[in-house]
Order: sequence, then structure tokens, then C-alpha cells
Amino acid sequence: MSIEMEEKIVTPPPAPVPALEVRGLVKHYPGVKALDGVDFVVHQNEVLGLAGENGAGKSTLLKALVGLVKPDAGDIYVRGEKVRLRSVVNAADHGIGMVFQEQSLVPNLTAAENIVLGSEGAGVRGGVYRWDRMRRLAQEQLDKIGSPIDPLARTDSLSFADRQMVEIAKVLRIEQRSQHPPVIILDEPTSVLESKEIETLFAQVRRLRAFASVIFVSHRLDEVLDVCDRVTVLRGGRSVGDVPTADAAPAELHRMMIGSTGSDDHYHDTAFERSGEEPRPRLVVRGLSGRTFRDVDLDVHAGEIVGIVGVHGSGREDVCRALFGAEPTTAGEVTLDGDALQLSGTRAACSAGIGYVPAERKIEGMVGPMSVADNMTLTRQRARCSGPLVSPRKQASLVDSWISRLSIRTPHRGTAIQRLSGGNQQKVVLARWLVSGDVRLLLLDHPTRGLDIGARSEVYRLMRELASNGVATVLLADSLEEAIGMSDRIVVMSDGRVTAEVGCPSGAKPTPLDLVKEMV
Amino acid sequence: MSVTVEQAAESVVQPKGRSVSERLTALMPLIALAAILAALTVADPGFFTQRSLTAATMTAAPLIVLAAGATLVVLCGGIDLSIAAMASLSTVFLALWLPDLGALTTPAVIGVAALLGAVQGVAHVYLRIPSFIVTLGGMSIFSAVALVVSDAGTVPVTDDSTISWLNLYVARYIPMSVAVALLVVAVLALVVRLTPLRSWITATGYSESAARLAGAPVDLVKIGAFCVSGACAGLAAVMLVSRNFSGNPSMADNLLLPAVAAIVVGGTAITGGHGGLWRSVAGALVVTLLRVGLPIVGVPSAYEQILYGAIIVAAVALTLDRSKVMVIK
Amino acid sequence: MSLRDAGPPIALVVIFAVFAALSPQFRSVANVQNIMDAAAVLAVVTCGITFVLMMGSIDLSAAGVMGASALAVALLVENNRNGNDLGLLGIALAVLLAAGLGALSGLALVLLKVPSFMTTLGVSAIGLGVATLMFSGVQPNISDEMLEGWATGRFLGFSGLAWIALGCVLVGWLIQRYTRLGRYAYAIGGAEEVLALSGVKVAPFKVAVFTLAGAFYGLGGVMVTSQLGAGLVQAGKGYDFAAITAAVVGGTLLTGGRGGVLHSAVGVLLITVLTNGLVQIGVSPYWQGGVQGLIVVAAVAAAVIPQRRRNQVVK
Amino acid sequence: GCSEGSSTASGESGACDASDVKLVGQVRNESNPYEASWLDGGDAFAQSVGLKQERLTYDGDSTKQQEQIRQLLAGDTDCLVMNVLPNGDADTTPIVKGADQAGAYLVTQWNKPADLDPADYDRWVSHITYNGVESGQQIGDALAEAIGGEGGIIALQGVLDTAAAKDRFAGLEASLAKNPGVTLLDDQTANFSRAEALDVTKTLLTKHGDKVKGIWAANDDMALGALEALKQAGRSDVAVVGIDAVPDALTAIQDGSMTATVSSDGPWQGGIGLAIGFCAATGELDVKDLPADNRAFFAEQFLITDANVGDFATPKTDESDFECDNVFDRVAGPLS
Ligand SMILES: Nc1ncnc2c1ncn2[C@@H]1O[C@H](COP(=O)(O)OP(=O)(O)OP(=O)(O)O)[C@@H](O)[C@H]1O
Ligand SMILES: Nc1ncnc2c1ncn2[C@@H]1O[C@H](COP(=O)(O)OP(=O)(O)OP(=O)(O)O)[C@@H](O)[C@H]1O
Ligand SMILES: [Mg+2]
Ligand SMILES: [Mg+2]
Repeated sequence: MSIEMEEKIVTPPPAPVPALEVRGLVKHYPGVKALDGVDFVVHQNEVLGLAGENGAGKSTLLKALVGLVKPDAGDIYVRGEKVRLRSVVNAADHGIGMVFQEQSLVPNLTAAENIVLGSEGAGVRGGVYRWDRMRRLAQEQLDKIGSPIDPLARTDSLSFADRQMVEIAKVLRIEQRSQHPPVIILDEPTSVLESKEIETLFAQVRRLRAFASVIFVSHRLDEVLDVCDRVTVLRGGRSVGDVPTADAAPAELHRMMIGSTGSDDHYHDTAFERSGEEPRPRLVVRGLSGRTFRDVDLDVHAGEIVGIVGVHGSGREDVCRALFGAEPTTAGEVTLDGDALQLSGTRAACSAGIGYVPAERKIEGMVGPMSVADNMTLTRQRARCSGPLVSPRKQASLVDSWISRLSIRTPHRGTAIQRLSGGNQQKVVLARWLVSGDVRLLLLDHPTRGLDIGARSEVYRLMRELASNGVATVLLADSLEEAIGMSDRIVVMSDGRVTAEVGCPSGAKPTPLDLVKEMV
Repeated sequence: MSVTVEQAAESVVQPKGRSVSERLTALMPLIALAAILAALTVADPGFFTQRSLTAATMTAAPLIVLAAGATLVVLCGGIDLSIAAMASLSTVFLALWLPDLGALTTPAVIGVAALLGAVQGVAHVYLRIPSFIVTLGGMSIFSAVALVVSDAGTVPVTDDSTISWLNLYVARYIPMSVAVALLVVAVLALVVRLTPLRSWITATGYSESAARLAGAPVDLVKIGAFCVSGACAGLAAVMLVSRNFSGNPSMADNLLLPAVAAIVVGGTAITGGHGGLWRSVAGALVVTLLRVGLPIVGVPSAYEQILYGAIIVAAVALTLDRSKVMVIK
Repeated sequence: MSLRDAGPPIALVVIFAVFAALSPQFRSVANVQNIMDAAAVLAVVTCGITFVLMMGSIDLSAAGVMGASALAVALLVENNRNGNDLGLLGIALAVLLAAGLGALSGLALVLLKVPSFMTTLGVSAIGLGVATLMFSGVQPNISDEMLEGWATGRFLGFSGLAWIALGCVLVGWLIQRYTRLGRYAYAIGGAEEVLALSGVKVAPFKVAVFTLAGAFYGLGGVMVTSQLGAGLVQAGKGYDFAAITAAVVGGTLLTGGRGGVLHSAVGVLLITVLTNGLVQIGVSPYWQGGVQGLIVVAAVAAAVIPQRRRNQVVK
Repeated sequence: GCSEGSSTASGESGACDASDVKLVGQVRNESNPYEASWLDGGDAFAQSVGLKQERLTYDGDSTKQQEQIRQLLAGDTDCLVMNVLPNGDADTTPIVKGADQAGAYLVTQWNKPADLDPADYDRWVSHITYNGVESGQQIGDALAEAIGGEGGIIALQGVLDTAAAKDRFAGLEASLAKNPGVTLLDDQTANFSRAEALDVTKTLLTKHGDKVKGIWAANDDMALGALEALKQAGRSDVAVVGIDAVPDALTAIQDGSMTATVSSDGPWQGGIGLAIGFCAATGELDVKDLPADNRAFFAEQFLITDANVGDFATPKTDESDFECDNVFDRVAGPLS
């Protein structure tokens, strides 16, 4: 002890020990090398961005840092000390905490309980809950991020975004738990947030930097450049680049991620051309009302992409679900190509040629333990059948062709979809509606949530291709920019009603500001 | 033999074959069966004779049919507690109708049972009542109806010529009822495996909401599963009447828990999604061996129950493929 | 109470009102006391099973566990088979034995990773076996005054058993609301994997919940012994499914994460009122089971109407 | 000589060496006193001839009973003697047919469909039962007498689809016809179960209140459940009768809380069935020559009241009952 003190006095200050260092981390999954010798460093009081395409190994790496994935080889050093992280608790004791890519809250507990879950501290004494303490502890955390949520609200009564805030409030508990400066990991926290909430989050991240290190993952490179000090790029389970954000440009990052330069115009914007005389719109909605929306009128032409924008609770999601027959309606008429639509159930909607990609992929979009092939053909069984029987050959060639067309990263078409990275899962879900080519109306709820730029661009290209083949599309976009970039027309909803409609033709796009004006 | 729905899929798409451990888990129900047979033989060498084994398989036949039908419901994520009461009711119908309908009685009874099963399915799907409750209610209603129509008594079968063929033997050693049971399972398994039903059932069982939003005919599949489950109960009833020469309002009641045990021992996940029909056949044989084997080899009654409880838990520990079941509840 | 929790109590009131209108004996004070007495054991058993159901597990061990505890208590308190006279200690030991059997279910679940459906079915058989061993051919009749007094003694018009049941419901509710065990049981039903991600070790809680449930069944077995004056192997016959039915009718979900002890108490009353009422209005014994099944299904169907949603999953 | 005979003439009746005989007793379960004492009686007999009884129980589960029998008959059956309590009427036919085909000696008790007659079979030696109508009537009469021939009673029926339950209830109806002063207020089933009887009785007591003067139960278990219900309701003025003479019922009769029961002698039943089969297997009884009265008969039964309860207080077996010459001593009459 005394010697160290002496040294400190005598020698010039040594290079500060990194908060976290990873050397040669390797992780194999059956058929995949998720991590192939990753090296990376997080310094103290630094916000490190982690970029990489879908399946690059980001989530796997981060899970290894909180003890959820046991690496096959390689070492992890926390503050210069080699550690073996066996569990979340173990990692928390070292001051490492994480917000997971897939939401991980207990839906039937209160927000307060979720926030303190696993480290109730003073909230529980001798196994007995002290609700007032618990609420106060949670309130402290929520105050940090300025969230107005009632700590005693049941989590499943909160909106998706509010739940994300609860998760962030929860991970900040690590400050209380460990006496070391914490390392906080955020795996794609912004993909479900809106700009205002993202701003709050970033303010929080900047506050954290004063005493902690943060690892931040996002597919939105502008965000990464905005909030991070440095970016490490992963590709194929290796670190392929490490640049300070001060001198990085999105294009360069993009090049590192995929190994080549991407085009700037990833919306593949093309002029929307109507052939000859204007036919009747493909989808006509008149006076549609339901639990969370009223009197919605909407027209979508064949080949047109219509974006619906609105703040949380605007009801746009429920409108989509209602059109797909998954949400009851109380009034209104809907016609598709002139035929009245029975909004009686999802099956009827499917056979009418309507496709729907739900936002909550993990719960509603895919069947986790089923194979990629089965998930892809779940809707359009006919595409893989000859007669009433499933034809393995037909299925194989069909699925394989879509796997390569959408460059879905999967070891095999027989792999369970839950083993794929989030972005690749989404591609499979999208492919489900494309395999038979007879879909007339696509309802896309946040179809690019969690996708990397490459995949996103691919999805956009697909949407364009479908549109030019005459498919009508309703898009609930991930961001206003996306809505503007992709849509031919934008419908603004607020409080369950359509409040405005903005033309959005190629070359005469409105700015986000124009839309925000309409939204509030 | 124990190719399950799930693994059949993989063998279709992945001709390279599965890893050793995956093959082993698929074989586990058979391994459990062999282990129990071996243990019983050690306890009483007289048990391992052709006559004795034939008798055991014959005993298992109705259980196999009952379990196979209910397996479909379990695969869809539900449960059918009415199968035993339904079979009891069917024995009464069969015994009552045999004099009038003759050879048509068997299809008629199976048809009625299928219909009653479908009614439960409709109630479950459209009234949104958990299948546990619908079929628990069905169980008491079927029992009451059986009690009333039979006038609370045994209905003797005097002329069993149209169902006695079930007591014959195929190839001298295989009881006809066993052959029929295996045929039914084979047909069901093939239909499920070769058609889109496999995807629909699996998807419904693992994640009903995702299946529905993908446009899978979830409601129809579930109703169909209950319908088949009912029909199987009807067929099991025919087997029971053919060997008991009578129908009785509580004849099959005690087969409920063994049938459910057979499904679980086979390695089918009680939460739905993962499992298969052939697994239930192996499960039914395991359960039968335990039920008849333990007392016959001379285990005293009290210890028999304790052993039965312990072995059946151990068997499931062996057969359940945990990589396919996300949480064990 | 939100609308979706209001269904079962409304159903209870409606059914009670219908029987009261149909039968004057039904609405007599004596019969209401009778209903409370008859509900007592089921209420205690259902209290236990509710915690298991809340986790999304299931428990079919009540019959065996109750049999074992019934025999154990009959042999430990003053009885005609042996010289034991342990009184309250005997009761505690019987409950302890039952808790042990419950723990066995839980341990098999978490250690062998066997679904609770199967572990509890196995433990039920084991419990019956243990009970049969203890029975060994001669029925033990109890002569312990305190235990007999539970069934015969009355306080404010209700028997000791009814008060014990009331106490159990209260204790159960407190556990559910104010202890980590109760809240975690609830959370395990909501999202078990999330608990693990938050660093909570789920396994000990699961074992504890099954142990707690076992203790409740054990007390139920003791209560049956007190009622019958003798230790019966079949003391718990039928209570397994009856308790699950009561819990579900009360609004507890079999998939876990919803419901609770108070819901279950309402369910128990509903079932008991139904059984009693059908006898009181003189429905033929042949039809009673069927009518009861029909009404239970109808009650659950009516109760779920306010919470119906298109894409809601019902298993 | 003997061993040679048994191996060559395996199909022939009565050619077994005593030591080759395999004795099997099968009842529902060992967890009720009556059936446990039955198996003990079987053990006592087996011991008296230097053999062991194989004890089988099937938990009141018809299918399990059939399964056990089928498995048993798939083994060595030449000198197999079975004393079986079929779970219900319906279960007797397949047991009889199976045993006959396999050539095992069979004695059945209690349950049998009316049209099935042992005389039509070579190896189904006897069917023994008690006259349920008579016992139902006897206790009905005793009950009527105990309440002074005047007043309301309630009846607890057994498992509805059994012959025993039906016959006994028919006996009660006959008794009611004879005692016009007695009215049947209500009848409910309690499935032969003590616990169910307790609940049902409590409900019926509140339903009918003081009008209830007596309780007729189709077996002692239910009678004992009813006694508990009366105790809990604080009623000591109600007479209770049952059937079976289980030890607890005898105690209750001794201390005056119960009025009457009818003996069905478990230990004797457990021994006599094996004894008859054993005598047939060893050739001491020639099945073909047995009079029809001995192939299917009601056994003697006794009404037990506080007057004679002392004689029955300790159930015991008398070895002399089981000697081949005496096995039909308790025949009370042919099945009617
Ligand atoms: N549990 C698992 N079993 C098998 N393979 C897995 C598992 N988890 C991840 N993988 C594989 O490891 C690779 C890396 O996945 P990971 O989730 O780390 O990607 P990611 O960079 O987070 O992608 P995204 O941006 O889409 O979230 C992928 O190819 C994925 O298929
Ligand atoms: N039964 C209900 N009672 C009260 N509020 C409800 C109910 N169901 C849904 N909501 C709320 O109404 C809103 C429905 O709007 P919706 O989710 O469609 O908004 P959105 O514009 O799609 O939001 P996002 O930007 O997240 O996609 C949700 O915020 C939800 O919390
Ligand atoms: Mg990821
Ligand atoms: Mg939304």
C-alpha cells in the first residue's frame, strides 16, 4: 500500500487503466462463429459506440460482458484486473450493467419493482416488501432520466417507449450497487424511442460520462457519432476498426462495417409514376373507428407508399391492426380493389392479399423455436406445397432464394429463427409476405426496427420493388426521416384521428419540421 | 420410429443429419422404455415372455389412442381433460346402439365423439375459455350424460360380432387393437408431417399470437385438434367395449392421468409446440408397463405407488428435450 | 378493482341470488354457516395452489400430500393406534411432512427440469404410497380434543375450520402482497427469464413456493382429519382438480402472472355455493356433476367477456 | 406320480399339486379397513396350506384391474387360483372370459351381471355375494324401529352405477313400504366415501333441519361420515345405520352413537374365495358336481346392533371355515 502511494508520487501518472478491456474473445454457436477473437477497450469516462451490421456479434459480445454468454476463449479485464463473469449479479458487482436489445421487464410487476428487481436494497427487509421505500428508490431512478412515469403503474400498462425508459432507469441502479465507477451497456436503446426521448437519453448518457463508462449500440450512425467519443466497428465477429468520432464520417463507418462504401441515397427514391388515368385507390377506408381511433379515412393507391406518422398513442398502430383484422372495429367501411373487406380476422385479411409486419417481432412477429424456413413459409403455405402436401424440394429452393436475395445471415434454412440476430429475424418476417408474390396491401409497422444500414437499405429497395410491382404499402416508419424518405404521401394522426395529409412526392419532400408542426 | 414432428422437419431440410446428442434425445423415450422393461425383467424374469409382452401391448392400445389424440391438443398449447370421460360416454353409446346399428355403430360413435370434441374446441376458441376449464367442464358433463343414458349402470353387449375383430391377432402375435392403434398414429403422424399442418400446429403451440398474425388458421387448427382428440377417445372406447363386453359410464375415467402422463413421458412439452405423436406411443407403453408391471412383479401396493411416482418423474427427466422447451414450468 | 377482476364476484353474487330465490332453505343462516364450513378445506388448499398457478406452474399433488398429512396427524395426536399424544406439535409435524413433499415437487422441477405437471403427479403418487404405508390396514381414529374441536367448536357462528381458512386466506394475501416470495412468484409467472436477466436466482423461489403450497395442503389434510375424526388415505381425493377449478374460476390464469389469493377465495365460494345450492334445490344426483360443469364453464365464459380481445392468447 | 400328472394333464380340472398352486387375491386398495382385512384373511388361508398369497390392488380403477388380470393370465395359469373383487358389474365378464380361456380357477365376489352364470363355465368356480336388498331392508327396518316407526330419514347412496348401491337402496324402499310412518326426505349419493358423506349430510341437515330423525347409509364409511356431520351440527337425536361392519362402525354401535350395521365378513371373504379355488384346483372339489346353489350364492349375513355387537368386535378367521368340506357352510341361498 505504502509502496504504491510512493510510486504514485514519484512516477509520472501512468496511462489510466481502461475501465474494461476484452482480448481475443471467441464464441461459437452451432454453425456460427459469433465472436472470432474480438479485442476492444473502453476507457474510463468514455462513451464508446459499437457499430456493425446485423449479426456482427455486438449483442453476443455485450452479453459476454454481463456474464450471460460464456466465451469459448479470450479474456476480460475490468479496471486492469482479469475477471471471469459468471452471472449478471457477478457482472453487477464489478459495476457492469446492461439494457438488453429485447425488452426485459416483468410485465405484471410495477415499474418500481422492475427498476429495483434483483437489488431491492432497502426496499425489502427480511423478505418483506416496504412499498413506500420501494417507490422512493424507483422514483429516484426515474427522476434521473426525467421520466414522469408513476412508479406504481403496472409495467404492461406503459407504452413501449415508457418501458424502455424504465429499463434505463433500472440499469442506472448500478450506481448504487457497486462502489466502482460503473460500465453501462446500452444495446440499441433508441430503436424504439422518439426524438424527444432520445434527447433525454443522450443527456443522461452525457451525465453518466462524468463518472462512468458507457457502451452504446445503435444502427443509426448519426446518433453514434453524436453521442459517442469513439467508435469500435465489428464485422464478422472481429473488431475491424476503432476511430474517434471527432474525425469519422458516417460513410467511412459504413465502409468499415460492410467492407465497401454504401450509397448515400439509401431510400432508393424514385419518382412515383401513375400509368395513364388515375384508377380507384386500391385501399379505401372510410370512417373507421375502434377502441383507440375514430373516423379514420385513408386511401392508398396501388404502387403507393403511404406513411402514417404520429406521436405515441396516436392510434396508428391500432389502425393497422384493425385493417388486418387483429383489432376490433366499431364502425367504418373498408374496400380493397373495390371489394368490401370483412375485418373479421387475420385469416380473412391474409386471403384478401393483405400482409402485416408487427412491431413486436419477438412476441408477435416470429415463432422463435421454429426454423427460418418454416417461419418464412408460415403464411403462404401454397408456395411450398404441391397439392395438399409440403414439397421439401420446393420449400428448399424457395427459402434459399429468399435467403440469398435478402442476404439473410443464417447458418442454414433449418436453423431456429431465435438463433439469428435481430435484424436477420426481421428480414425473415418480411420475406414471409413476399414468397408467393400475391400480396396487394402491405401494412408495415416499424419494419426496419433494429436493422443495420445495409439491411435497411435492402428493405427499402424491396419496398420500392414491391411498390413498382403494384403493391400498396402503409408504413409506420421508425423515424420521421424514414417516413419522409420512403413515402409518397404522409398521413398525420393524433389522438386517434387523421389530422393532416402531406404530399411527399420525390423531389418535393417536406422537412421533418413541417410534419412536427402538423403532429402537435 | 420416434421421429417427432420437429425433427422430421430438420431431416427434410438438413439431409446432412443431426448431431449425436440430437439423435439421442429423439431416442430417449425408447431408451426409457427399454430401461423399464429391463428393470421389470430383472425383478421377475417371467415378465419377459412373448405372452406377457403381447398382453402388455394389448393393454396399452386404448391408452395409445387416447394419448395420441390428446397429443395434438397439447402440441397446440392446450390440454384435453375430457378424453377419459368422453371415452366412457362412448362405451355407453356403443353398447346402447350396437343392437340397432350393427356394424355402423363404430363409425357412429367415433363420429359423435369427434363432434363433441369439436364442440369443446369451438367453446374454447370462440368463448375464449381456457381449454383446461372447457374440458374439465366437458368431463363432468359427459359423465353426467353417460350416467343418465345408461341409467347409472352397466350396459351389457350381447352380440359383439361387429367389434370382436379387435380381439384377433395380426401375424399371430400382434393384437389387432395394437395394430389399429399404431395405424391410427401412423396416419395422423403422416398427415401432420407432410402437410402445412405441422407448421400451423407448431406455431400455434409455441406462439399463438405470432401464428395468428401470420394468418395461420389458428382457430381451425385448434378445433380440429379437439375434434381428433374426441374421435380418438371414441376409438379407444370401441377397444374397451370389445374387451369388456359392456359399456359403463365410468369405464375409462381412470385413464385420464395415465394418458396425460404418457404424453409428457414421451417428451412432448406440456406448454405446447414441441413433441410428437410417436413419442406418446412410447410414453403410453412406459406408463402401461409401470401400471401393470410393478404389481405383477410383486411390488407391494404402497411401495408400488411410491415407485410409480419416482420412476415417472425420472422418465420425464430423461425424455424431455430441454433445448426445445424454453422455460420449464 | 378493475372491470376484468369484477367478473367472478359478480358471478358469485348472481349465482347466490338465484339459489336464494329458488330455495328458502338455501338462504337460511344455518346454510350460510354450512357453506362456510364446507368451503374451509377447499379454501386452504386453493390458497396453496394459487401461488403455484401464479408462477405458471401447475400442482396436482394435493391429493397425495393431503393423504400423507392426514395419516401423519392422525398417528401423531391422541389416537387409537398408538400412544402418541403430541397435540399441536403433531399437527406441526404433519404440516412439515406435507411441506417436505411440496419441496420434493419443487426440487424435481428445478433440479431435474421436469415440468411441474409431472413432478407433482409423481409426488401425489408418492404421498399416497406413504399414506398407505402409515395406514397399514387399520384406520387411526383421533381422540385429540383440540383437533376435534376445530370441526365442532363454533365462534361467532362459524366453525373453527372456517376461521382457520379465513386466517389462511389472510396470511396468503399478505404473503402475496408484501413478501418477496409472493411478488417473485407473481413475477415468475409474468416473465421468468427476465428475473434471471436481472440476476435473481429463480430456482430457490420456485422450491419455496411449492413448499409453501405443500404446507397449505398439509393443513388441509389436518382439517379433513379433524372433520372426519379419522386419518384417511383418501383425505385429499378430488381436491387437486377442485382447487385448480376454484382458482381459475376466481380469475387466476393457468399461464401465470395474474390472479391471487383473494381471487381464489371468490372462486372457492362460487364452487361451494354451487355444490350446496344444487343439493338444496334438489337437482338429481345423476345430473349434479354435469350441471356444475356447465355452470363453471358458463361462469368463466361470462367472466372473460369484458376482457375479450381479438388477438388475445387463450391456452 | 402327482407332479407327473399335473404337468401332463394341464388342461384337466383338479389335477394340481397343492404346492404348485399360485394364490392371488385382488381388491381395490389396501387403504380401507374392509379390503385390507380381506387380503389379511387371504394371507391367513394361504399360510394354513403352506402357500403365499399374491396381493393385488387396483385403486378402484376398472381398467387397471383388467390390465392386471390380463397380465396375470399371460403368465403361468395352470394352477392359478384367483379370488377377485371386480370393481363393478361390467368388469366381471372379461375377467371370467379371460380366466376361463387361460384355465385359471376363479372365484368372484360382490359384483356380477345377472345374466352371467358360473355354471356355464368350467373354471369359474363360484360367485359369492351378500343379499344387498336384504341388508338394505334389514338396516332400514332397524332404523325405523330406532326412530319409533315415525319420522323423516335421509339416504346416502353409494356409487350410483354399482349393483350393491342399487340393491341396497331397493332394500330401503322395501323397508319404507313396510313402515309407512317413515318418510324419505331426500336421497343423495356420497359415493361410498366418508368425506363426501360428511359434506352431503351437513347440507341435507340444514335443508331439512329437525325433520331428520334418521340417516340410512349404503355403507359404514358413509355412516361414519354422517356421524361426524351430526357431531359437528350438535345433533345427538339422529339414528344412523350402515352396512359392512367395519371396526369403527362396531365401536360406534358399542358406544351407542350408531344403531345398526350388517356384517359382511372381510377376512372370511378373503380366505373363502381362495379356499374354494384351492379345493377345486387340487381336486378335492369337483367343479362339475357342485350344486348350482354353491356356484353362485348369497353368503350368510347378520344384522349387528348393540345387542350382539360384542360377538363381532374382533374380526378373526377360523381355519376350519376354509377346509374343503366346510367351504359352503355359509351359503344362505341362491342368487335371486
Ligand atoms: N443463442 C444463439 N444460438 C445460436 N446462434 C446465435 C445465438 N445468439 C446469436 N447467435 C448468432 O451469433 C451471431 C451474432 O449475433 P448477435 O446477436 O451478436 O448480432 P448483433 O451484432 O447483435 O446483430 P443485430 O444488430 O441484428 O442485433 C449471429 O449470426 C447469430 O445468428
Ligand atoms: N385498452 C386501452 N386503454 C387505454 N389505452 C390503450 C389501450 N390500448 C392501447 N392503449 C394505448 O393507446 C395507444 C395506441 O396507440 P398506438 O400504439 O397505435 O400508437 P403509435 O402511434 O403506433 O405509437 P408508436 O409510435 O409507438 O408506434 C398506445 O399507446 C397504448 O398504450
Ligand atoms: Mg443485437
Ligand atoms: Mg406503435
